Amino acid sequence: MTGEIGAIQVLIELLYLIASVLFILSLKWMSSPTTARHGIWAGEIGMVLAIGGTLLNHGMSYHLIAIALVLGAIIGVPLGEVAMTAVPQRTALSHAFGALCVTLVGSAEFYLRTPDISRFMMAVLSLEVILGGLTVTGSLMAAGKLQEILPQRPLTYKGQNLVNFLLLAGALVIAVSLVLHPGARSLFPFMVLIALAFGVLLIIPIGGADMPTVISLLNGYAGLSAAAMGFVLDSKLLIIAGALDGSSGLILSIIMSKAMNRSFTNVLFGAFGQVQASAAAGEEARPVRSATPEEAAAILSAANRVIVVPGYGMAVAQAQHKVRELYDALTKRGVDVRFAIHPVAGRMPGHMNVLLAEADIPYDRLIEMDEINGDFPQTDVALVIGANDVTNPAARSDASSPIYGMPILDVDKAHTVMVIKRSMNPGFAGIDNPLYYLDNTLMLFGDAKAFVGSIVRELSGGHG
Amino acid sequence: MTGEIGAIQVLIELLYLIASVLFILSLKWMSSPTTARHGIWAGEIGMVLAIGGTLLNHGMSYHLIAIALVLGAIIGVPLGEVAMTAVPQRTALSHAFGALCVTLVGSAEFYLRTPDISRFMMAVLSLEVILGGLTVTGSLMAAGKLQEILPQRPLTYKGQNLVNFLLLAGALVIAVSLVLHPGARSLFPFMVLIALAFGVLLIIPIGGADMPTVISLLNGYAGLSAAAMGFVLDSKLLIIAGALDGSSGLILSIIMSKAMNRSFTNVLFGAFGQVQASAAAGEEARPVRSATPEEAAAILSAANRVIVVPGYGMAVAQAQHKVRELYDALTKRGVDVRFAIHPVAGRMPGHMNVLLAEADIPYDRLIEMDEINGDFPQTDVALVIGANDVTNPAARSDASSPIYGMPILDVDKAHTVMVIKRSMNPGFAGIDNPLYYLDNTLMLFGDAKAFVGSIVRELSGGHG
Amino acid sequence: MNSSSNLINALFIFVLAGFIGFEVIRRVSPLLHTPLMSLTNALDAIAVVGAIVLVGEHKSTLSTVFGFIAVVAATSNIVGGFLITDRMLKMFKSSRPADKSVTK
Amino acid sequence: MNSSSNLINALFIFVLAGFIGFEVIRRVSPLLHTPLMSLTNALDAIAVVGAIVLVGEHKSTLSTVFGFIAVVAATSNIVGGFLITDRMLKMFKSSRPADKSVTK
Ligand SMILES: NC(=O)c1ccc[n+]([C@@H]2O[C@H](COP(=O)([O-])OP(=O)(O)OC[C@H]3O[C@@H](n4cnc5c(N)ncnc54)[C@H](OP(=O)(O)O)[C@@H]3O)[C@@H](O)[C@H]2O)c1
Ligand SMILES: NC(=O)c1ccc[n+]([C@@H]2O[C@H](COP(=O)([O-])OP(=O)(O)OC[C@H]3O[C@@H](n4cnc5c(N)ncnc54)[C@H](OP(=O)(O)O)[C@@H]3O)[C@@H](O)[C@H]2O)c1
Repeated sequence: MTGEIGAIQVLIELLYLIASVLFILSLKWMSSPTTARHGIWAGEIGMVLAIGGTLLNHGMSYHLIAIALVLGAIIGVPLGEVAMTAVPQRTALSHAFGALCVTLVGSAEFYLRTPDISRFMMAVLSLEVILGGLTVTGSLMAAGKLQEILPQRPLTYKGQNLVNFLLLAGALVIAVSLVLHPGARSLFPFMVLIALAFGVLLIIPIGGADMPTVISLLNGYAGLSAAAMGFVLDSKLLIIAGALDGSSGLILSIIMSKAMNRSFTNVLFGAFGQVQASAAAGEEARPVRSATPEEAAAILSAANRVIVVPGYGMAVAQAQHKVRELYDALTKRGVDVRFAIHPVAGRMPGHMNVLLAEADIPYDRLIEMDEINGDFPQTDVALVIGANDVTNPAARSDASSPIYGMPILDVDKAHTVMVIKRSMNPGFAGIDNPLYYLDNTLMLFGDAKAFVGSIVRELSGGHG
Repeated sequence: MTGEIGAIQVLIELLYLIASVLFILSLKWMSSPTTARHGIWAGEIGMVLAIGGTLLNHGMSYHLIAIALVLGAIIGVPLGEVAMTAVPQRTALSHAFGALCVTLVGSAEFYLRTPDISRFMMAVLSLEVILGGLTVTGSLMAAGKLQEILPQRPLTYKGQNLVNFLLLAGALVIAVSLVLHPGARSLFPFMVLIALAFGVLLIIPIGGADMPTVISLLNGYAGLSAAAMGFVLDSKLLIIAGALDGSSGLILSIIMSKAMNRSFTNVLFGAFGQVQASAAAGEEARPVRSATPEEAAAILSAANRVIVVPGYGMAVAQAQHKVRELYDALTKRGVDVRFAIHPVAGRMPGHMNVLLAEADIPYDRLIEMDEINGDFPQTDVALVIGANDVTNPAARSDASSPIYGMPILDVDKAHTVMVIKRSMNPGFAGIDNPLYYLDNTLMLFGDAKAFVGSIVRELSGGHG
Repeated sequence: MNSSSNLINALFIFVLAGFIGFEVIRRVSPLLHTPLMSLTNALDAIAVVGAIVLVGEHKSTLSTVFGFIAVVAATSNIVGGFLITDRMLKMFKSSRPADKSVTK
Repeated sequence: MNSSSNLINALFIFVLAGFIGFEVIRRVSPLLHTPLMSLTNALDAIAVVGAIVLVGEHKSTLSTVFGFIAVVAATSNIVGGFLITDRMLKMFKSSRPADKSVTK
């Protein structure tokens, strides 16, 4: 890795170069579903070349490596086969793994190189370990909350931000003193421990629903720490992969916070969850019109153009397959059915796309918000399935609303709006939704899966 | 440059890093006219930082440098103020200058470093000098032909390709032997000379009108040689700039050859001009309808929608300002006037855009081919000014035509087509244009500038 | 090779790669943001190369142990990441057969 | 620093920069292809830095003479290239005042 001369070293570096190019192409090909599969192949080939190249290093003892690789594969397979609804926590978990790898390598390098290590290297190494450490615990916390092993609701206390700040400061102080006296090895473990603790405290005050944004952020951190590791090991491949991963995480969290109308700094400094506090402010008093599956089925089959608006509720209820049946039933009757995808519908970017794709709904029926918003006025029925905030007209009109300014799907412009949800409870943003009280809105109370199921039965005349 | 340790060196390298980023942004901002100006600023700042940084190198004697810089600036200013119609030859000339710089530096480095130079370095150095050398003379030839100092028509003779091939082979043989015995300094000048000769012979067989494609290619070569120089001097900045320039040249020539429906290899191996051979095959026999400026003015003022199709003839005639007057006159009368820009109209990419922009025609009136082709059927008048091949319907219908398959502007679909040109002579491709014999086509024979001028006079009722 | 010029090289690489990252990721279809996450996950696990060297060179018990765990963790990301990304992408079907041939 | 690892670094930089070049240039508006040519021309003249060092270090008469001519040639490209690019872009005006403010 350290660039000594020698034919093998050159060969290895060239393999790394090819791998880097393949990684870049792999991401480039994700630009469209038609090329995305090539993207994976490119990534896989690149990975094989890189690992193969590394094994060429002289004087390596292979048996341990082999065992580790096999073990990893054994753990990896189940992680690759989790249910689609578990993807968010899986992603968080793998961030933890990635960061763990970086942190361990960083620590090992520290003990191998100190005391005679250049200051710059020591600085980068500290960065690597601190970023890595906080990402490990942070991601684990996030995974726990998403898996609902840990309490979802944000845990806040007085002076929380101060404590966190002091911790981070402490870690940095140790880092600096290590840079100045790389001899003081005994300090190193404390730096790592503080980083780990910081990761935990950083996530505690954040509500479960905000995890996706946090996850992408941690994704970015993981990337940065990997890049830092690349600096330490003078591995260009690592630097490139880390930079790619870092920018990806950063961009996704920016997209999300934009779509949630949160300033990015607000996201960065985890001041969310607070929104959650104001939860359930919905006044149940005002009257709403509700309908039965029979009525809903009748209205749907009478319609020409239907737009389905899926949301987090569809994911929770695992209703995507029933929705597919509904799509088939209506399409068979000549109804034009499309799906309106809000960028932050659900709980992670692209959440709805994956679920609906899983249910075999062709992706060219899934229309992005900006494209489809214009069509709602010419739409007979907008069927909202477990979505709430992303349809809340208050975001357009009511400047006092916490989600004011967040771009939404203009379902209220459709001739008829039908909303499937279990109650009048608010969604993630914890605010009431004026949509439900409009004259052209019908509430369909019930679990998404069950309710859609009964609509389908109605449509297929009781046999379903 | 060679990466010794030392604060100043680091500072210099950091300045180079910033410069590289600015160069990249500079090109990125060329993506749209609204940001392009920033692009120039970025480029200029980057250039200043890079040169400033270089001057920081210790133990430099500045007076000579200062003189050289001033001299260069003095030569540069007039080169920056040539008329827009002279841009193609100016570009060619500056390629020559750039390549000259690279070749000279390469040669100097050769004599400074040999005999004790690593083989790889020697190989790269040869590449740099050969590419640079052929680009110098090649670009000069191209400039000469475009400026019409040299004969435009392609000069071909038996076994031409063989001769060229042997020359190139010779240069490579010398290069190889230099790599093996860097001591044989006496060989070096011959390698350079052969490269220079090769550049000349490479361009001789190419027709003047094909120069633009060649120029972009030479642009690419110049970039590559600069990158090679970067390898030799271990200057990342140079490598980056060279790579950017190289890809730019390559992409532009690909775009051009695509739009001319020439295979890229066909372009690469300068087998063009041959097309020219079949020139003037137009049979004057068939009857055409022609019209006077009065009639043309009458038809135009009666129209609602007019699309102007400018071509090489407008450039030759310098008619763009008259065209602007026509645009104003018609717009004043409430006629909707737009301009259809074919990717290879004129003699260099974007040629028409620059000329029309020079005449103050707003760029949002200039429509790319793919966008506007659909509108011709709803167009009352298509006014073709000095364009020929890019309007030739044979490219759509006649498989035997040399330009068959080349995407063209569907002017023949307009209700009335008026073509301003001096005669029935063919254009660059040297083939007859069926368009002229259609019933809805009126030929307006005359020099573009003069004819458009008299139309304008007619429109403004004799006072123009 | 000396560290200051190493640092410079590394910086150049980092900046260029970062730029590419932004250019490329910005153009990833929103349709594929979830697979994108798991893909970058797998790619990021390239850190495994560093860990492999640690284990292979066997310089100290600690470095070997840490390296071993690191390899396991990273490998599981590689395997798991590619697997699930592939599974997700398999699911994306177009109603136009043209695309099917590619995505299937 | 030794040349083989230099070569590797240079290769990485070259490949990354080339990729960026393709990504960026492909997106340049056809409207601006002519200015693009003259701009890349000016940028390419960055080769002047190599020439400046030759002149400045004054290692041999030949190298100094060559360097001198090289600096002159490159500088004229820089000055001329930026000048004409700027002139061309100044000419591009939109009829929408919004853009004017920027392009003017
Ligand atoms: N996508 C992302 O990347 C991301 C990341 C972070 C945060 N967020 C936030 O998450 C929210 C997403 O908006 P959204 O409209 O998709 O979801 P939402 O606003 O959270 O609303 C989901 C709705 O689904 C209903 N629901 C829950 N379980 C259900 C079930 N089993 N059957 C039927 N309905 C059920 C709930 O109402 P009931 O309880 O009455 O059933 C709830 O109102 C946005 O506020 C967004 O900012 C998204
Ligand atoms: N744009 C590029 O980058 C590029 C590069 C290389 C090659 N080319 C080739 O150049 C051609 C461009 O097509 P084009 O239609 O723009 O031009 P063209 O096909 O070359 O035709 C130009 C026409 O303008 C007429 N003309 C010349 N001087 C005139 C004057 N003073 N007044 C009025 N008319 C005049 C000529 O007819 P008269 O002699 O009868 O007047 C000629 O037929 C294409 O074949 C393209 O492949 C373009």
